[in-house]
Amino acid sequence: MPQIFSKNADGVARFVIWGSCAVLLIVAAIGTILPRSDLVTGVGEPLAQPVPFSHKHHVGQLGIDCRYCHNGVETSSSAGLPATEVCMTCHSQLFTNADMLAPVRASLASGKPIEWQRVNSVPDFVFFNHAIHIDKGVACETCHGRVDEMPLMRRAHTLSMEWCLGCHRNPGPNLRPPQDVFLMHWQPPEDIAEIRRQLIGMLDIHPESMTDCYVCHR
Amino acid sequence: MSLYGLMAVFADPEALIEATRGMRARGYRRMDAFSPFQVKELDRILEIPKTRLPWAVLAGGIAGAALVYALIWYSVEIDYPINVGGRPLHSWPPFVVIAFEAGILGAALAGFIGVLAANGLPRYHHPVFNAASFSYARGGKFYLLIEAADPKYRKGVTRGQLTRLGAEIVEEVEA
Amino acid sequence: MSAIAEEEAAPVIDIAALRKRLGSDRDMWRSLDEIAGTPEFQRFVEAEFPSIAERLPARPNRRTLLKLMGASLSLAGLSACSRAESIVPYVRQPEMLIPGKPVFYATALSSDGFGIGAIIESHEGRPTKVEGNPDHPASRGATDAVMQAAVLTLFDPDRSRTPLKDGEPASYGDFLKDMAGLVSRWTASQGQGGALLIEPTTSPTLAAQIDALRARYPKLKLYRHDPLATPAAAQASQALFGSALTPVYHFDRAETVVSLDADFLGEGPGRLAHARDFTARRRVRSPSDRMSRLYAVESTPTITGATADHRLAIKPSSIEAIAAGLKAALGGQAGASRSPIDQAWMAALVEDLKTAGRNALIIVGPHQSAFVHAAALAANATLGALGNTVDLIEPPDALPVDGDLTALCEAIGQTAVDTVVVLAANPLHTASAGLDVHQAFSSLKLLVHHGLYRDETAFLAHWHTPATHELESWSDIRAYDGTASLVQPLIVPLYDGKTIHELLAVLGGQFETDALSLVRRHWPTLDDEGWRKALRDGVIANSAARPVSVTPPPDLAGLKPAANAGSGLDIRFVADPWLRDGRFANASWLQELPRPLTKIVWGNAALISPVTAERLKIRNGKIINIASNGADIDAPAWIVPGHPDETITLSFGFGRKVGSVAALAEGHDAFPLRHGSEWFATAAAMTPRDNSVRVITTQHHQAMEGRALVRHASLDAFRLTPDFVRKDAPPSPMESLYPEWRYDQEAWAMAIDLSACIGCMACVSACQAENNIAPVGPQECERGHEMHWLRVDRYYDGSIDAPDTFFQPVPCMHCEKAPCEVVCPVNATVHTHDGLNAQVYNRCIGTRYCSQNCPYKVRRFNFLDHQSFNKEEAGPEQGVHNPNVSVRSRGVMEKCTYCVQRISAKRIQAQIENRDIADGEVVTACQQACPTQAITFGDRNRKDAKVVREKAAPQNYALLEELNTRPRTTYLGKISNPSGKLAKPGEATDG
Amino acid sequence: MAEATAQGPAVLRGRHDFPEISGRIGSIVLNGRLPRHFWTAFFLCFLLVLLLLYSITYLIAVGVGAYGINMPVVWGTMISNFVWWIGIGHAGTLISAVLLLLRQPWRASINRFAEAMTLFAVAMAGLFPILHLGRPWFFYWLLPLPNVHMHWPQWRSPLVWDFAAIATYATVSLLFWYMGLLPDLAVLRDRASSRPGQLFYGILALGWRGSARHWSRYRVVYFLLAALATPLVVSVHSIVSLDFTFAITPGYHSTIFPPYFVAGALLSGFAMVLTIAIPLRWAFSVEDLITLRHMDNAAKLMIAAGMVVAYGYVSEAFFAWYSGEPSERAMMVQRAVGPYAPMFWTMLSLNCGVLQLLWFRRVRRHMPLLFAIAVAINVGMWIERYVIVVTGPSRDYLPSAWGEQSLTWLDFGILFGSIGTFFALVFLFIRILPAITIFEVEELAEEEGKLK
Repeated sequence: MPQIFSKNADGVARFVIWGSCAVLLIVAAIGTILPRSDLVTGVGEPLAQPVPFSHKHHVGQLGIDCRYCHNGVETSSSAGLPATEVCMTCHSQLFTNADMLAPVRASLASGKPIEWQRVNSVPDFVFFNHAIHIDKGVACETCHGRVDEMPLMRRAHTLSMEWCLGCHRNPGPNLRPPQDVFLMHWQPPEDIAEIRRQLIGMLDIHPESMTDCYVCHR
Repeated sequence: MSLYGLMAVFADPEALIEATRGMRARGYRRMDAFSPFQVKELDRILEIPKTRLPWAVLAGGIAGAALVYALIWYSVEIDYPINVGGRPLHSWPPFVVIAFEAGILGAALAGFIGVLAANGLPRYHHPVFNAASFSYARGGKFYLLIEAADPKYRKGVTRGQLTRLGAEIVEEVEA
Repeated sequence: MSAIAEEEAAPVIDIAALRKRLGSDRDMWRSLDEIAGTPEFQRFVEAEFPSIAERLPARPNRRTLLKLMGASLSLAGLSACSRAESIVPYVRQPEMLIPGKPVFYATALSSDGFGIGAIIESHEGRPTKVEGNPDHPASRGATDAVMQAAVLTLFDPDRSRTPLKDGEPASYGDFLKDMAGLVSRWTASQGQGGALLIEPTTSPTLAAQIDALRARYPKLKLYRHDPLATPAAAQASQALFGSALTPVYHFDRAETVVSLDADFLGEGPGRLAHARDFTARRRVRSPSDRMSRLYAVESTPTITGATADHRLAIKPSSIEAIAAGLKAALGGQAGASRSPIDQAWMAALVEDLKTAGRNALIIVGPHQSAFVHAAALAANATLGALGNTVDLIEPPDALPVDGDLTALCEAIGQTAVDTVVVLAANPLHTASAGLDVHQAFSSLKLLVHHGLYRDETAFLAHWHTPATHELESWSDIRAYDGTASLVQPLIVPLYDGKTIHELLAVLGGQFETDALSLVRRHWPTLDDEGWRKALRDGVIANSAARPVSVTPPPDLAGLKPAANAGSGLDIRFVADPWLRDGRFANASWLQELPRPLTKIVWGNAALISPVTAERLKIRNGKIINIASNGADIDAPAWIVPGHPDETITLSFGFGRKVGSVAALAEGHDAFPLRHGSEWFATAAAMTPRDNSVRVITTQHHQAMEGRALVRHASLDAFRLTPDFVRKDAPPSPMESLYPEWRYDQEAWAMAIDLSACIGCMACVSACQAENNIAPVGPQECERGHEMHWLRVDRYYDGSIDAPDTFFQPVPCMHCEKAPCEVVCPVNATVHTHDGLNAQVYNRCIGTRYCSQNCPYKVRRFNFLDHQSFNKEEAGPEQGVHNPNVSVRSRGVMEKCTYCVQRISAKRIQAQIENRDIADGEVVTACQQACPTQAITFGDRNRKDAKVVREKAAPQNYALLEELNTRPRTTYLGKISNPSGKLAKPGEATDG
Repeated sequence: MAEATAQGPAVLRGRHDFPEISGRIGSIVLNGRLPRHFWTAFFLCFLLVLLLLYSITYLIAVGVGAYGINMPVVWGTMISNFVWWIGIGHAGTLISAVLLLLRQPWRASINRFAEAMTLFAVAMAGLFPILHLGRPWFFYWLLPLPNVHMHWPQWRSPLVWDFAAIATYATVSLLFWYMGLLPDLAVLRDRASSRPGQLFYGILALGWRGSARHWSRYRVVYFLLAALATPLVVSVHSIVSLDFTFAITPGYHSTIFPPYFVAGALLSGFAMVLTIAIPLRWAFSVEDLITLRHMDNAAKLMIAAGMVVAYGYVSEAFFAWYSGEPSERAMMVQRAVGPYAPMFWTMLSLNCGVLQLLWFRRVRRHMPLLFAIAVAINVGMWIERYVIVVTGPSRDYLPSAWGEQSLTWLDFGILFGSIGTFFALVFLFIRILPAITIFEVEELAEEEGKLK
């Protein structure tokens, strides 16, 4: 009987077999990498804000303390956003008619608040508490990045569970003396390792219990 | 258009066996037999070596079980140690179950892939299909192929020998 | 819900801003009006309660938003906290308003007109949780189910939102215009033809306002309609002492208590205090401890009877005979002849009373006849108890009125009254049989209704104005012992509501006033400091009524037993424990809260005894027709063990069809069968119909099946064998192939004292409020899909006619060897380092294997979308959600977490202060609500912890310990104190 | 015809030759020589497929609360369907693997569709654990996949074991089945007249040419796969039974379950084999290839398995009593007299009562009767699974939590939908692939000397 398949059918078959293996591997690789990539997590991409507020200018150049605007951060779960008045405390004197600040003045005049875009957010079922992190020597910088170098606020880390757990399992490397948590470009002293060891004891930090589910999910 | 070999067609397994034995006796080595179902005697006559696939199957089984158990161990001891129902992290009895299943799976896959590889399948284009007389479908026909590459192969002679051994048809197969 | 916790950035802007602005303003309300129009508020509202914002009625939108805003505004004012005018944070919680941190305020909630002190937890201006006020005599830190639901009714979307003129929405201005007309008319006619219909109230301000009105309009009539009125006690005291006095009971002094049809643990404005004091006398931890004894004679099963050491079920009409017999026996006469109880029982009782002497207490159900009250007073006096265990005080709710609803209808009939202002009452639903209020009211020239809902009466009224919820009102109120409290708003009226004080002011011609000044003006004695203190403490210092000393005349002033031969069936009317007269029918939490003994939800039934059911061949759910002089109703029968024979218990509160939730409920309305204000009727007839309905109940099996679930013993048995709970209980196997898991940090644990548990269900309701537990509605309950994390199991033991009743609260046991955890395929329920059995909702995929493998069946599953995740679609009800607890979605398992959000909050606080969590710092919702402190919670690893002491008691045992689940929640076996002479076999030993 | 083959060990009847065998079997597929009403039957099944799709959509849209489950009976028909289908899935592998190892000649002509049946049954079974979930779209969380939550499956959970067991079983059955198909696909390839047919079967046949060298390796590995499938088939249903025995619920927590479940699986499996084989051999008039001998042996295996199951029932009850564990006893009593008593007794009368008829040779060889019994057993086994699933939790440790579940339309929609889908797949299989192993029948004919 005649051949059903031509000579190169075997080549095609081999190509299909090895090809599909390759495809599987690639899919697996993508599945692993993509969820962690900035494309999905939105890390590093600045959001357009009604007022182009520059942390770079206010924190980096003017050196205003974080707590001046985010006043709940030491006592409450939420750091809080500054009221329009807080902006105006300075800007009633400075740049009083800069176009850039028009929305702020408008807000004060009309009482209509400025609608900021939320940059760092976690899902509803995650209960994050700013106060405890600040009090245990986790710096603003650790999660929010070098805001003093951000003309527009952007997400510095993925804030994924993986990322949170990284620190909750081994907080040591992210600790600094509590008085320094608000510093931006903080240079660790050379005996930082020793300091951190002491901090863990002093601040009564229990890494083994920091991965309990209800620490974040209630 | 080179010649691949001679294809002889026989009516029943016995004839095939006879012919094969005969050709072996005449010193032919590069030959193969084709049948719609296994004809056991042929293994001996053609001196087909005992396959080593069982070892591959065993290896596949052990590998599957070991890998999965290692994965489980890593996940409970290192990657995410967590207190589940007051059981120890490495509570092996439940883990064995999954390892067992994985072992079976590994073995089966090794066996299947192994047999295809060893048989060189898929092989969609093969010279034997050039033989007009060769057809699985007609059923009940049993074939013996003497390759032209065989040192003892002589065009006329071999055909004669096959015919004498009771081949219904003897046909040249192109490569 | 953490969205609220996370996103309160918005309110902080507003509040900070407003605080500044308010600082400069004199008058808070005006400044409110100024600011509240601004979009800033609307944005806050939308941010906080999007769905409220969109559900608000279109027309008065701006104004309603303003009201809503007021919430955070008033808080803004108070967190600026300097002006006497602002409301003040509770002193124990000295917290400024910081987003993400709750603030607590003291106020008082009304229970049938009497005040019970409460502390309200408020998140960014949302009242979310009611707790008891420890400083308040009627609360003592405890709450009950109805109080818990106050926050839910506050956010009830069905509440009336705008004034209605002849059913059409109208503006408050128009209302004032018409009222001005009325006022001028009354001024001219001295109030001729005018009448007020009020509810029972103890508000001093209200009383003063009414006096003022009567002074202004001498011919104005005042009627009081209280469907749950119990005038007998006052009548008795009137007859005996010439003045209507109210008894106040001191169970903390009572050695022997005899209850004549009194449900003092479940009914009445003093119930929480009674429960606390009563169980305090019965707390046994070692054989040397003593215990009071309770004899209960009752005409319907109550939680009091269930707690009693000796219980006797009897027809309501036979109580008088017992009272007479008791008085006679105590008076030394052998006249206890026609007493319907067996002599031995009576003898033992009398002997106990005599030995107890002045520490005895005979308490009478307020609904019983004047004679019974008189007899009891006399008996108490004979025993010397009067002035010790029972005091008489001037009634806090005293208010001279011209009559009740019947009188009003007569007056209307005689055209003596043509204008009626109905304040908060709903006579059209609660009027008794043969009283055609509808017809009477229809003939009125003007009917004004002021109420929380657009209820039956509102539909008839010419004018309806929305009332404020008690959490929106300024007012004042007295507790059962006369202690006065200030009622302060937690939130500025959500809808277009006015307080009753404002309305009375309007009738008095003051159109420009506000409740705050009205109330404040009534307390000139309080200087600003005293006022603030009163607000902070939730009580006005030493305002309790002084006991009046009296001596009853020997002859009971001629009061005689009513000569009703108890022939035929008796009907015993009761108010539904949660819905009362039906005013709370729209609160889904209360509808779905199982009734303590029947465990019936979303409806009621006619309760009858097994014997009666047997006689009439009635099964559960069979529809029966009950007829009593003239009127008759149909109701499904429900057989209750221990119910008195030949008696039917019918409850008020159901059968309402107004209100989206109320309309869901099944159940019948008993008012049409009631005559006057009677609480029991005799010579009723009952005929089974041929159809039946399914009465929805959450517990289908009542017996313990001989398993040692509730382990119990009499006090004597306990003294002989203190560890009776171990007796013939299967031993717990401790050996295991696996090593033990160590818990060296905190180890949270709970102990539940079954002797103290009275089955009042407050814990369940508190749990629902704290943990955002979704109500699921009657159909789902019927299918067994209810969601309560904590349930109170009720078991019967002994004979079906006179069984022992046991209550057993069953929360998650937090087993150390949790069966649920090992079977979860995705690690959605695992153990934490402090031994909690954590449930991770967002990891759960709903295999339900955990519940399958939970021997206590305490896990609850979201079979359907019971409450919306999405803040946009969820109704205003979501305003009540606790922002620190996730709202669970469909397909997810949930269960008791030991209130982990409270643990976390306290731990974070302790960690910030770098200290350990103190014992008693973490209080679970159920524990906090419990009136009898039956629940103890704490760290098992602290040797000094209260929970450790409780668990050290000899009667401590773990439920199903033979399964070796090592529960963290354990029980203290129930100990009762029956008289040795009457010891029933059931009671003598543990069963 | 019964007496025609009454005697003699021969499996096949009549005389054959190879072209005739391969021709007859092949032409069913190639020339679509289908019996009347084939497509009518298929269409009816297809309606049920639509029902299944609708029910699943409804279930996922509304939530699992839409079918019977409740507290305390949180497991319902999804689980019983799962166990039932898995059980049915067992006979195929058993026939082809175990009988192959035992060199049972009569396996030859029924193993192919028995294996196909296994695959489809397992496919159906695999559906239910997912439909059972409260959040089905997260079923893949049972797999150890890399994820940003750093989450792993909880390996101690029998559900994860299930997942592993079912996946392995499905894969191995598929490989085993495909290997068996190879030579027959080659036959169809060469018989196919149309180009598409040639290509379709040609590609599937991987160029099989029946070389003696290939045959020797092929047989070795085929036997090895059989040897692997045999412990696997036992382990799978043992693991399924562990879903229950691992739990402490009364009525679940019993050591007899694994063997008892495996036996139950065989019983229902062979019942389903007969339910398919009897109409098949009649409709395609292949009574001479699938002979009474097959039916007879299957029936004998059924009664053997059935007796083990019966022993399971007995020992369950006995140990409930003997353990002295009150809740176990109560559960057992409740099972017999409680709300589920009717189902319990139906189950007993079908699985233990009706089954006994198979002791009689006449019954075993009376096709309509045998068919009726097979169907009855299928029903009985489903009821058994349902009774096991619900009676335990409905009567467990705390009487206060006792309660029953009541089935809704959705339970039945999904059950019958799955049955329809199963048969639809069987029909497609018969239409597309040789339902009888050509090369083994030829081999058998050769060995039995049944050649013209």
